[in-house]
Amino acid sequence: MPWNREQIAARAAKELKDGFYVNLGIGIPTLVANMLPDGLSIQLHSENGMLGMGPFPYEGEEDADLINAGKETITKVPTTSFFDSALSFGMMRGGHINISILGGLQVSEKGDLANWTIPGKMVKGMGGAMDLVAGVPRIVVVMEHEAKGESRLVKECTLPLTGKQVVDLVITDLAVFEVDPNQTPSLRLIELAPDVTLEEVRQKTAANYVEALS
Amino acid sequence: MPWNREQIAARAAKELKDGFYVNLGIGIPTLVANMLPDGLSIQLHSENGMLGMGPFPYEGEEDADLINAGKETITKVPTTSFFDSALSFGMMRGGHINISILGGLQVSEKGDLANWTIPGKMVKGMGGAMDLVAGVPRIVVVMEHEAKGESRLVKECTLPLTGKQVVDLVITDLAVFEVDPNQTPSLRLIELAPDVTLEEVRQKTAANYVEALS
Amino acid sequence: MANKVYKESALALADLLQDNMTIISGGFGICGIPDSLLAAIEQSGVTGLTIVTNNPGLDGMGVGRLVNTRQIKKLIASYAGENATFAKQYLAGEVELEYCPQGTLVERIRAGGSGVPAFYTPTGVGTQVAEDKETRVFDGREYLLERGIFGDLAVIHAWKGDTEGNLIYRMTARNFNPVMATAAKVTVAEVEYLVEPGEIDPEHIITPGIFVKRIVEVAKPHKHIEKRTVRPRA
Amino acid sequence: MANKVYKESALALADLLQDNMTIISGGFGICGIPDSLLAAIEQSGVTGLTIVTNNPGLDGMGVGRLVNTRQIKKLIASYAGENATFAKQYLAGEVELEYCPQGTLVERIRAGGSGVPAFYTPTGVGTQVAEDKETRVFDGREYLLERGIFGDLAVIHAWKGDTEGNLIYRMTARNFNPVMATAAKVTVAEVEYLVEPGEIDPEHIITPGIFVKRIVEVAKPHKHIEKRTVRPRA
Repeated sequence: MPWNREQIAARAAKELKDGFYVNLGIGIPTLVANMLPDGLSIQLHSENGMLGMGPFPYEGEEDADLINAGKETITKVPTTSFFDSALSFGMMRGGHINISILGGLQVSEKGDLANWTIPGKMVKGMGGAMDLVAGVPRIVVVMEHEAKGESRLVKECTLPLTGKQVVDLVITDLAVFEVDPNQTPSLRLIELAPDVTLEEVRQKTAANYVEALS
Repeated sequence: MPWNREQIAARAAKELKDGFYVNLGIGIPTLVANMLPDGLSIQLHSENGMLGMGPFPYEGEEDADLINAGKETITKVPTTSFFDSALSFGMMRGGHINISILGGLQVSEKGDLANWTIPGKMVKGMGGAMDLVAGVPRIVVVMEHEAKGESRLVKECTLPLTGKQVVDLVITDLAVFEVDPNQTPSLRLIELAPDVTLEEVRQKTAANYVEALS
Repeated sequence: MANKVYKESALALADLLQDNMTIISGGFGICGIPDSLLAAIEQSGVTGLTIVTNNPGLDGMGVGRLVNTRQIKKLIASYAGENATFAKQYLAGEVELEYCPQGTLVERIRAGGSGVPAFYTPTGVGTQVAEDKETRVFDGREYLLERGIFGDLAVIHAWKGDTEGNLIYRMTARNFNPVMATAAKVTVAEVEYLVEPGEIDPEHIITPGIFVKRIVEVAKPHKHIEKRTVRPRA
Repeated sequence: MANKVYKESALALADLLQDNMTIISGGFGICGIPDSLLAAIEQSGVTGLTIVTNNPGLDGMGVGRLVNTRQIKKLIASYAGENATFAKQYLAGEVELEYCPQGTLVERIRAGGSGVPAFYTPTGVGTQVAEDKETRVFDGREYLLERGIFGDLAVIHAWKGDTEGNLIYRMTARNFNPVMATAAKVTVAEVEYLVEPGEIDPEHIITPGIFVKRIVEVAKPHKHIEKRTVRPRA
């Protein structure tokens, strides 16, 4: 049975280690915040100028001045610090954030990521996504394996790129792939969701990859 | 009678206008702090991370954590703010400080300034002087007219430069010169110290200049 | 003695506004936006504006005010979702949009404010952001050359300010505001509380007064929440 | 659970120090210097160091400690007066000195810490600082290309820090410290007061803990004053 959104997020949460500073994108990545491994010191970074993000506020305690990058009301915790956008993006670009978990529209077999726009359809923007993939040393992409019957793991991205050769790990509802730029093909299938078969992944994946289940 | 150090500083103080943010160098410029025009709002900038510098502390109230760029103990005032060195030099380079009054070793007739080293003699350094002359829109140099019988106003600086064509006004013990890069020569004598003659200035000045007393 | 305090946003901006000027506006989403100053810009009717801001707010709120009135010629932003009117105008070719990654945007503004004309950044290499930009390799990695941004006017929102212009912010309403305060010929700050010099601890000041030319108190602004998210009480 | 707190400076540095490494050290003059950490570096005997700091302190104080013991191969600084031993070594050709204007120095460190490999600056154009450097004209003005600096180790001094590594500074002892904290593989902070998370207001934190890998409390450091200047009581 493929993973649902919560299960994808739970699998992503396993990538977090003690002492990590973590940036979570919008969508499925946000769910990871509720699945942080117990007993570990993990600080969540919000691009709009905050480290040490707490959970959503209790009803009636929302504060318009305390939001995350998704513009949702949040809370602070004892380790919280506030800072301006320049320092916030210095943290990203300077490699200080350990890992970022992001949503994706397409990931190529070389680790290219497209996740910020669909030309002619969306008027959104890259926000901080290009800065994250350029600066954060480990990029995990979580996404549905297919969109409208089309594989999101592709030979070459057809959508505008967020970054080239930036993805380290892809977690879909069907499987987990790592990207190792030193191997050909770079994309390696390392884990399957329960009851998902190799055959099903083969059928639904347009990218070239190596089966490397451990 | 030529101006003494205090009188040079007092002349320099006349360049300060209401609302100005001012950086004072070490030596004669420091004396300007005691001569700020009454009733004007003038904030003194210290390159080591402070705006709104107060006077020296009363004896016994010195604090090792509160010093100016000359490493002297100082005090704060109600308008004081503290910040880091990056923001401090951003203020300079970004043109936010209105005026800087600096000491000089040589000023050329084109407005070049040398004031940071005498090769083989001094092991000091430019500190923040090159940043000031590059960023602050108005640079006033205060210095003795001669050193060991040699004019400090020269055709070309022989000492290592702090900046090229950066000086706007020179105040010596004998006279005041402005530098107008749109005129030839650029250096213009605009004021004499009391009882100092044009003839004396001519004899003691190596640089070409125009006599333009008003 | 120099006075930075103005009684109303409209008065603080009156002699500064001109058609076709570049205005830098603080805020992230609708959090920490100088809404009173933006309302005064809306009222003034100036047009042909180039607006630099993270994103154009919501319909009729923040920079969204100037979208509705078609006062904007060009927007430089990292994100333009959440504003349907802007999206419609943009897709119809009625307004220019320069996408700039958020970190590049704030760094360009910081550069502009601190006398740095250009810098190299890894962000956007190999993407459409790199089109028409110089690239250069340092230590084996490719970077883009990006230019500083310096506006004619910056409008920002702070929580508390003193009459000297020293400012502090509140939580994530800080965002772009302190950086933008440094990067314009004239910076005008709206504050929720105007106090006397000395009332803000000099160690806590985020924006020193040198960057702020004018300041106006906007008592009790109504702050909207873009996405109200809560959790149940246990 | 990750622990950043070390009991002594020597323990905090023990496995980090290596000959020929690059160390970035906070402070201006002898104000805000990480003197306990520098004493531990002195004691360790590591040598061939490249030290990046504003100025090499006084004889046997701050970075001056490492001057006396000849542990320094190269100094990158904006100023080297006030330390006679360094001056003597330098004039005798026993130590390298790279002069860097103070604003360029701090901007290079900030760039290194924030992923910017190089930037342009007006400072030093036409001076010996420009020798061997690329220049480029933007909008009619000439600028120098300067590179970012990123150290193997940064040692800094803060006033108060919590166990998460969040730091605040005291008055002008702040200076280079917050910028240097961002620009090394490992940053070690000495603090006068170590407190629990939450004891420092999150609005007042200058250095967020993300930049600080290790922290050590140095109770009641003896702070010297370089130039004691006072005024008479009226």
